[in-house]
Amino acid sequence: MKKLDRKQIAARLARDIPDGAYVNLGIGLPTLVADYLPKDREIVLHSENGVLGIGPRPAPGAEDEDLINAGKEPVTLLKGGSFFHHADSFGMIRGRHLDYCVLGAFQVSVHGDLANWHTGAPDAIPAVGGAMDLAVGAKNVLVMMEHLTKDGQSKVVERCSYPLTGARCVNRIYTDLAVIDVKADGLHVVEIVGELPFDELQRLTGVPLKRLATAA
Amino acid sequence: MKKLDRKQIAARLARDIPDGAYVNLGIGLPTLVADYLPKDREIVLHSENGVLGIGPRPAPGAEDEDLINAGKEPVTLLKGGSFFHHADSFGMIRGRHLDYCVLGAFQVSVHGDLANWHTGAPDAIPAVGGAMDLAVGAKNVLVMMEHLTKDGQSKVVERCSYPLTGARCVNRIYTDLAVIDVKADGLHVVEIVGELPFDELQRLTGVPLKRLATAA
Amino acid sequence: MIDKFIDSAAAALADLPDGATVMIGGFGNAGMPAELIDALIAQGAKQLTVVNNNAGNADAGLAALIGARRVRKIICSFPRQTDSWHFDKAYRAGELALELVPQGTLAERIRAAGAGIGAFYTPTAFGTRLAEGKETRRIGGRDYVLESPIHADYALIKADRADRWGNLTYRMTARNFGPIMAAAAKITVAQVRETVALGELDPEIVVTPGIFVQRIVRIAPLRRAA
Amino acid sequence: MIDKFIDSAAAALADLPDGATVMIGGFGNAGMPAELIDALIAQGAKQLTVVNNNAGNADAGLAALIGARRVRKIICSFPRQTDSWHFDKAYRAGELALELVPQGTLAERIRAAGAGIGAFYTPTAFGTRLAEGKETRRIGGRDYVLESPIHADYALIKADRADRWGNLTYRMTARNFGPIMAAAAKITVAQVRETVALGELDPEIVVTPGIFVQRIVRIAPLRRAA
Repeated sequence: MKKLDRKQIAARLARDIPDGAYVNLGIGLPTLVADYLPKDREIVLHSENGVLGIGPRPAPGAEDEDLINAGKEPVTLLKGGSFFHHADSFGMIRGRHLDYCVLGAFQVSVHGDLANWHTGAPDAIPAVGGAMDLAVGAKNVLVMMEHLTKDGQSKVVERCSYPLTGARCVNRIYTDLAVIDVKADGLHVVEIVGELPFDELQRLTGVPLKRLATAA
Repeated sequence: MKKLDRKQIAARLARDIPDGAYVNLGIGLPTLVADYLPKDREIVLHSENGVLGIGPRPAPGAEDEDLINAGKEPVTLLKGGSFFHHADSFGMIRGRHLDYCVLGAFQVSVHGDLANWHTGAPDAIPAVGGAMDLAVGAKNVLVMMEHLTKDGQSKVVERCSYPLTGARCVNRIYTDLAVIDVKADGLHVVEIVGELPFDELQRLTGVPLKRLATAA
Repeated sequence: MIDKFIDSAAAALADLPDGATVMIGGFGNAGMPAELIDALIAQGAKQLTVVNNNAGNADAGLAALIGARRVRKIICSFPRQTDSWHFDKAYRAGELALELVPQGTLAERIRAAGAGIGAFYTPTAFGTRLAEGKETRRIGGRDYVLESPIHADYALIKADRADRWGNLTYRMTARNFGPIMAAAAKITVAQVRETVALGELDPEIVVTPGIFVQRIVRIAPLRRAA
Repeated sequence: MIDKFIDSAAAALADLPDGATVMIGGFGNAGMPAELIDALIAQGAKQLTVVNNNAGNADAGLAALIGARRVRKIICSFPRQTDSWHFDKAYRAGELALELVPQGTLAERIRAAGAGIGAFYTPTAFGTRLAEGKETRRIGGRDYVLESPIHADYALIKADRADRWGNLTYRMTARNFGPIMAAAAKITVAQVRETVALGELDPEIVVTPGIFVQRIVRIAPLRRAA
């Protein structure tokens, strides 16, 4: 079974971001998407810590500790960028001004519930950051994750067993096996990776999937 | 009976504003206070329309229509001044950051209720502006008004007959006859103008006044 | 490529429909988008709900829009002015609904819309006629009134400089309602004194980031006789 | 005369009492008032409630304050980091209370304190564990959670430039929590890179007006080897 690697998932997702979009890339895996955004599109990247217009990583030695993203990595600023404080930054998120945010996930339910902040382990130290704000705030919430856990369980589930980040908030899921839209009437497969038959994807996923006319 | 004129009330009030205070002067009569602030004190004037550090009126011909106060009069800006938007400006007011505001009044009650925005006439077009925000927001609400109406009624009353601007919000009243503190246990006369006997002030005012040791 | 510059005020408002809620910036003449209001009058949309601090004065701008009977409702803090005769007449004739809101509550309700806040408790107006019928709540010994956001379809504002991404700076007290209205409206149209190349606005001094602005029209300031 | 400049970080924090609620600015190293935190450690106040986005990392700053057992409670959005061992240890030992708040709700609660808002409804965290036990409300078809302001006795923040009235500018993403914490605290102490004469800060680019700032300490930036 051919699977996409992380970079390929990022590249696949990046193709769907249109020219002119305002986008927040979550910490970790989603940050990869920045490297694959089409060069002929102007896409404005937002970070929760008060910046719009993030550019590429700085050259080694050119880092500035006052210019970082929400993952606390050094970044650069494009022409047209701007700075603002944390309340304004989350006002932007919560007020539905971002066109897209991209988040990692432990699980996504058939209703679009998202679990990505807490494993549920009783002794775990909880930490949420800005994930809950992004989950309810962005116009389109895109999830990027592997389709299966290490032991082969589907991360697309009937009901999240991990604590929720947001309820009914995910719009589209990009995995190493497929692209799936979350709609009111269920999950619609938009695209399947490689030669994987729909029935096999359905078997691996467990929860009911609908086949789009355009899907293999 | 000697009474203060409007400028004298403004001058009397101005003496009580300490060095370093942040102050909003309401539209109309209170604006006069600016002319009498002691020159040896740095007092920062705020206006609701998004400015701190208002300076004197501009010279004729030097007005700028983008630099006005809440009364829509041209002003100047002192060194150290700053501009901000309306939500930030009223956050400043509501968040109790202003040390003083000075407001005119139709009536003030013995409990410190303030009526200054509406005559109560059924056919009047209502207009409130920023008065209700200032009334609840400033740390000290100072009222500046004539003691009596044109037909000799006290404007310090048991209960306001005009619609309220704010409940239990006034701290001190400056009139053409006296300076009166509004406290939990009633009205305390801080100062009487000229030779007016306390009993005569009491008679004119109608509601019970307490005499401070320092008052005449 | 992002290019929010539009050639004319007329083009920037062409799709504004009847019945729209329109925020109009400005406090007095400072920040008043006069040319955009003129374009709105020429455009013809009616049954508008207008959000502004005032209700127009003399015979131009918002007053003219009201005089042309294009406003169904106005949400403002201070409609009554010595020269607000168009408003006064329409209001007294019962042709125009008025929602009177304390100025700080007006600003905060606009801000709440842009920031995704569902409702908030403010101490302003508690115990007054303007809080009648509203839900109240005592919090930490202080009384508060529950207030709702004001969303708009369009915001017409005036700024100073803009780049093609829509970043704005303002000039002195002309800033007033501009930044919060820009965030509260689906489509924000800003008239600006000057357009500049991308990168010319210092990112530290941008007041309204471009994400809040959809259309920009440059209106050259009038030359005044010396 | 207004002069908010203070000679040393120690003098600026001398009156900070045991049991105080202290907001500490910064997101990562950007905007972290390192020298003020060091001064707070030296000052000795204990039983503190600390508001910060994180809960300290490695062995310096907030982590050292926690390591010295001076923090009773921390309100933050993201305590768990690979090197947050001082927090982890105190938390697991039950010596430190944690109030975990989504980052945007944390920012808005701080903003509400400074702006005199009694409480507000946010959509964030509805239906999650972090909204358990909280009042909720359906408004316009969307679900919201009621949240309260966070007030502080002191805010320790880092800015870039300041004048003697307390006006502040920031540098890039070091702005983060500084402006809202300054407004939410009774006493705001800002460490700045540079102090300037009154009038040198353009009034258009002041981010935090001096009304929100009580004390300013200039901390010369470290010279780094080339």
